[in-house]
Amino acid sequence: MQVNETFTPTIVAFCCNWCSYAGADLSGTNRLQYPANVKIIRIPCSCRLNPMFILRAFQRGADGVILCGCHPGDCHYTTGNYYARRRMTLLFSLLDFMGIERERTRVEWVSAAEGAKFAATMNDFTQTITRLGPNRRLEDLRCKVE
Amino acid sequence: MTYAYFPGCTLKTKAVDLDKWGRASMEALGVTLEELPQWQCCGAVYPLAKDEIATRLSSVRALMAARDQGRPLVTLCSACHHVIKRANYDLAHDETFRSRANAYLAPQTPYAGETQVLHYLEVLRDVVGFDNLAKQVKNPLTGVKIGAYYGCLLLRPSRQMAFDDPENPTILEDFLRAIGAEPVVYAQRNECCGGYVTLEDAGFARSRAAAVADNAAARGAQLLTTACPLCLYNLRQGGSVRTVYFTELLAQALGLKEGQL
Amino acid sequence: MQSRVIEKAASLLESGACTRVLGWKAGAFFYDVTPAVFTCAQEVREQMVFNPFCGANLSKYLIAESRKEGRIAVFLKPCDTFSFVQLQKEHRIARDKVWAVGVQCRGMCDIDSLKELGLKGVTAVEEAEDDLRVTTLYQEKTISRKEALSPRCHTCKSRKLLDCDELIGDQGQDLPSSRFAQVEALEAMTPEERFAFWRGELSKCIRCNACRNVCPACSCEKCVFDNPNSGVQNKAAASSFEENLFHIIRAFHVAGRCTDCGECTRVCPQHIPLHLLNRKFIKDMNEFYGPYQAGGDFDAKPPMLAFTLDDPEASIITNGRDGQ
Amino acid sequence: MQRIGVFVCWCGSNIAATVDVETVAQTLAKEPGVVFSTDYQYMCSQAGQELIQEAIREHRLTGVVICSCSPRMHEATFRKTVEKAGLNPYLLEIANIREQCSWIHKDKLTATQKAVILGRAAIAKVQLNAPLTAGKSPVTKRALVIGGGIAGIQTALDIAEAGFPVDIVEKKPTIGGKMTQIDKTFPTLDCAACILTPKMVDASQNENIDIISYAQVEKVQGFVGNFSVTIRKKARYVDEHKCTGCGLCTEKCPQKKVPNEFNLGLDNRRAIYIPFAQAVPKVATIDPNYCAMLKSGKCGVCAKVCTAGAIDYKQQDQLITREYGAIVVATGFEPIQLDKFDEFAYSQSPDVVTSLEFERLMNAAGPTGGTLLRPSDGKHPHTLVFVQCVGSRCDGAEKGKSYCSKICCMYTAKHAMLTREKYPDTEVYVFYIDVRTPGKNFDEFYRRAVEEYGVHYIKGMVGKVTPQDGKLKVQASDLLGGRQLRIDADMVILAAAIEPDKTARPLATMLTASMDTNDFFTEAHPKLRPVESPTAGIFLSGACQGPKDIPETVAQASAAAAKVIGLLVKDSLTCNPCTAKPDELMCNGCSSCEKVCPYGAITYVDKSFRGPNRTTLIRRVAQVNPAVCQGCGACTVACPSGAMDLLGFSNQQILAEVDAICR
Amino acid sequence: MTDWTNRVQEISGVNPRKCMKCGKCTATCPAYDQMEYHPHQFVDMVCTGRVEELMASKGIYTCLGCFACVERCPRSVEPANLIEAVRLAVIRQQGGNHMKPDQIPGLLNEELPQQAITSALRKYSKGG
Repeated sequence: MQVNETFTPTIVAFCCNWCSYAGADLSGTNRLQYPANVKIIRIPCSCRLNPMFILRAFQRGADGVILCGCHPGDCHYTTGNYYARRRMTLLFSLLDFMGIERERTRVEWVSAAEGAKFAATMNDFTQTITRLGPNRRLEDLRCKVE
Repeated sequence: MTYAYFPGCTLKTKAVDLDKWGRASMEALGVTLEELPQWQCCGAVYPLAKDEIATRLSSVRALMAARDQGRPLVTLCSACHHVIKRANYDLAHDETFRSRANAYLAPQTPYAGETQVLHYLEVLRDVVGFDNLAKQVKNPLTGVKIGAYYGCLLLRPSRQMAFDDPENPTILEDFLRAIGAEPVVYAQRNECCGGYVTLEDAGFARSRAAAVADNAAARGAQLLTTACPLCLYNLRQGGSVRTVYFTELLAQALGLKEGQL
Repeated sequence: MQSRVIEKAASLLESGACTRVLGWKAGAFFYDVTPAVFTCAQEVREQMVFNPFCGANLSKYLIAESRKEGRIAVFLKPCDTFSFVQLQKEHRIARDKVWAVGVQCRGMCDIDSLKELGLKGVTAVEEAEDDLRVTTLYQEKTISRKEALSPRCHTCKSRKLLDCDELIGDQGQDLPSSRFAQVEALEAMTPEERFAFWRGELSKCIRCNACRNVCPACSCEKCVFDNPNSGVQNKAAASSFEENLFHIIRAFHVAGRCTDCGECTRVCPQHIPLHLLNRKFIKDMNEFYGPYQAGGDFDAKPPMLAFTLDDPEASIITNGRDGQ
Repeated sequence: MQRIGVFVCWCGSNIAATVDVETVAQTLAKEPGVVFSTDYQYMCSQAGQELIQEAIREHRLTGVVICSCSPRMHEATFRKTVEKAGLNPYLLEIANIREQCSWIHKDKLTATQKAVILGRAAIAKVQLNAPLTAGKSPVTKRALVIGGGIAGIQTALDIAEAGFPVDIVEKKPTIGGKMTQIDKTFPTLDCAACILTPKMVDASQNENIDIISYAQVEKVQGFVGNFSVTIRKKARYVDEHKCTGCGLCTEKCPQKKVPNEFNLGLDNRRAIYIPFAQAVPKVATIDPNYCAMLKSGKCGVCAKVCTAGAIDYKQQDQLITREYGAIVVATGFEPIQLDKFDEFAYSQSPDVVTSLEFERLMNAAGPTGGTLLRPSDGKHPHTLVFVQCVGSRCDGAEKGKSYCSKICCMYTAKHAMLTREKYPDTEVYVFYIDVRTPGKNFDEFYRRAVEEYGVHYIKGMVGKVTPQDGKLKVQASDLLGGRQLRIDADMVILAAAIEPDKTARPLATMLTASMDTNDFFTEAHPKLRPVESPTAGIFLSGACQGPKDIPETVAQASAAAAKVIGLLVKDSLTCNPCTAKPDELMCNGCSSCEKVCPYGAITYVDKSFRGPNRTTLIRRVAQVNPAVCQGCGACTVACPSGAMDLLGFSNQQILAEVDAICR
Repeated sequence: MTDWTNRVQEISGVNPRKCMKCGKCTATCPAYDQMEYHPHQFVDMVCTGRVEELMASKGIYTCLGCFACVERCPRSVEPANLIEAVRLAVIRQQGGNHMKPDQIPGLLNEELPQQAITSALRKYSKGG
């Protein structure tokens, strides 16, 4: 794959309100930089993430989607992230089965105390997506919005 | 199971006893040590400088050779073990070193620290098993109080060596128990013997060895045992307690070596 | 078999045990069998069929039918009974309004399979033990039943008839099935090959919704794709639609509920092997979370509605030759 | 048609230095539906809030977007602001352009562009916001305190004093915690038992307090105001109500070789025991690991000597389930294991002890009756070496704890001082890295140890302890003196780092309360909400939140009690209105949602619907109890038909955000 | 002019700023008496840019390489790596070798293992 120097990917990060969104706030409080390509959408819990949202993001031009939630065992709602883990594991496996680059989607557990991990994760994910180049495979041929 | 064996230069000359009885004992215990063909000196000291590549390469060659044979690499001399284990750790963890070592040696398959590096004692513990060893002892060293001398190189830095608890190691004591002896635990067992400084300042090295031996003697040790030729040399030069290689004790316990303690 | 089925249906109506019978009747062509509700014995005797082309799974119709007045009798093949149980688990079928007659099945046939054997202008097919007597415009030929089977029946997972009130034919057993072979073959490809495969298949989709409409798991009161509040409402009427999204979401919605009956692929006018998406989910769930058969019993918890503390992370996925 | 107002905050220079706030306001003004857009220095200030309220009234706004700091910071503030201006508080969205934009980017153009996109997403979402009204849920007027140390006791006493019933669950047979093992307390040197035991008695006699000792929390369900907790009360094989605490059994029990945990194994107790004389409750407990009767059915001495007939070998664990409105965590600390620090020879010599062991060796009720004697030979020690920071302030988890354990400097000064006071013939060395004594009368205390008691404080560290010839050969550095010291010591005392109790981690999981990487409970805000956990209804007391000395622990314990009282006096709580809501017309009644709901908020009813041709259909449909639903959204994804949606985070709202970001 | 401070940090990979000045390295050092500057001072002097003074010190040749300071440092500073880097800064210069091969024969005895000779040469000279 060619590395496109000018390619700046669009990355959507779904963050649970209690751990990862707070972790993202903490990386801000600590002034830890990560690329501006990453835009965060706050959801109450990782289990709120409907696969529809991920697919829609890709349809609309996202190049990578990442879900961040509380570490297993630490979900504010006790069990939400366990369901999210199953759902995403299966969904990502299906996407992979359909030949869509596995690295475009990711799940990462980030606690409210892990500002540094949040920034590091976003830096790494952005690098990965930049290397992969623009998303082509998850765009539906027949609904390209020009 | 057959292991690739890296003896090292000292074991071919001054430390023949370490090597000879080590091989004989493993054979008796049903483990085959096959000497790595055309091994080169490990380099004797692990270069701490991040920018030194060449001095680590002979270790890398040995590691690659073992990888190509599909065998774990076993060492006996503490210094060789230290150098090879750390070089292997660097290959697995230091990307710069890995790429440069691979670029220099240009192996058919790039090497990234896959070889398992084992010390002879680890093979005794994890492959043979001390329980099993105890069963095969013919001449138990009953009643002999022996101080295990670990020195520095097997244990430290523990992050890389991952050999035993660096401050409270037990592998040699467990070994001594397995061959029927009574281990003596003493605090100086993991302090330096004087090392290579013995060449330039023999007096200082002797004082270090004396501190070790005195502490062992005060705790009741009649005999010291070690896995390192340089430790043995220093302890014999400066220490007040007789010192032997642990493989000699092993061979004696297995009935392979005549001798008295 | 056909006569036993028809007799049973007629007698259930005649005795008053049921007010309606859900079965099959022939369509425009003899192989074009469709589900039908019969209300009197005469209708049954005149129109009802049970032949090797009765592939349609009748369970789904029970959702609506069991809500109506009176009891309805239904004829279910083994794979249909899995859907029957699954729908009951989801509280969709009023069991007491249903008289379930299990019909043992030796695999259903497919007109396309016959065509592939070079038989053109088929006018009739008659069962004879392990053979089929095929009449065409040009000839009469006896072929092995096996050759004419619908592709899904080659990998039949079970001949068990679950939760039936009575059986026609013997109770069957689970069968050793190689139903994941095709999934595995795809997994073994490179991501590029897989992508090419699916783009090729899904780009044929005309969004006719046949897969959705036939699927016993796709039995929502109102489908999410028809729901204007879902944000993904049906785009079929528009010039563009989201074929990836539609099929992925559909597969996801039936994950853990799909019994692997294969109706989706059977009815697809474009011959897209849609069941492979569902099977991939089934295979993954079996591997990641332990074996599970949707509709296999009344008690097991569906994997999508359960978890364990040490479930694998999403990062474990490595199909075939991809990875680094 | 929506009329949306956009308010871009400068946050002084926090946002304005990196984000061109004026451009953001101007750009967002052109978004569809936006009728007003402005920027201001501090939106959260009084003037800023008035600006918003005025705009709402003047422009008849139907939705408000504030581009400012994290919604976790000021969402509640701004909701009140818009509510006062007559707008439903849930018609507000916040675009986080500080923590997630200005603070993480340096390039002004990039940050400004991103701020615009975040603003757009918020505008897209607010277009779809619906007015929401919060419901009410009742409050159970009873509190649970987990942990019966000084923190738990103080919290319980204060809550009980306010008139609310409170239960203390303590895992040991007695309450009192670590403080019972401490000899004297700094900086006043009054005896710990003298100030603690009266509080223990107060707790046991208070009508509002129920002490459940030898018990552990097993299961927690529910939410703030409505917790249901299952407590396992372990079998102590003694009937608590019958036992008089006479202690005869503990003298007659033939099993004498049980390490006494109260004295940290420095002496032995019997298999049936009362931990110490002032234990509360003062009842005996049988240790099933050592009792011959329980292990082999042969003995029964205690039952024979017990005149009260309290011994019950058949006693079983008991499960108690109770309802609580609030839960206080007071699980305290433990000193770390010292196996990683054997350069100090802790495993090699009994004369190397931890500071807590030293407390017992100095205590009149301890194994030596209060006379300081060397554990190895019972002789009087002459030279004592104290080592500070053992396992504290380390780099990374493999070395030790990264934090300062906070209490060691003061207790070491106390130990050194007491040793010199009682035994003037001793030489006492304290090796320190830094002496940290912030606290009232603390530094004065430490200076007295040096100046009046002649304790040798040496800036440096001990590198190696070698037991030899009856002495502990201590090799250490004296950094200010520029020497390597070699001291022949009689005892070495290690100030081991402290860590949270091991039971805290599983408890945090049960409570869904968050913890930091060191397993200390996290507070809701490090400065402004120090005694509350981020999980509503869970409060923190004492060292479970971070290292603390006794005065601080008691202060925090009372603070936690005040917060609990503030909660329990309310008759009902305002619920989160962002709850799940099923669309009955689409619901299949399949029970998928119910199976993933952690709160049991979903039930099913059979409902009549109009069918075709004037028929009536009865269908099973889901119903959500908004007082119980916490709004996680698990059900919304489990629902195959998409009938279940989440108010405030609806499918359409999130998709609108996605579209705005990706466009 | 060589920037020895940076050079030494590069060679060693050590960040001397991690040091909290507890002195445990110095406390544990078996070669303390042989050294002019002690391990904690090494770290401090690299921090404050006094590397040339260290390069002139004989103490850099007496470090035994026993790694006690590395193992026991609570802050993972690795003083031994710094000492080696300072020594290398010296011996990598023209004529900087501390020990030359022709000195060796005079230091030998019958029992001395060659491991000691190789080690010393590696430690003391760039030839190795």
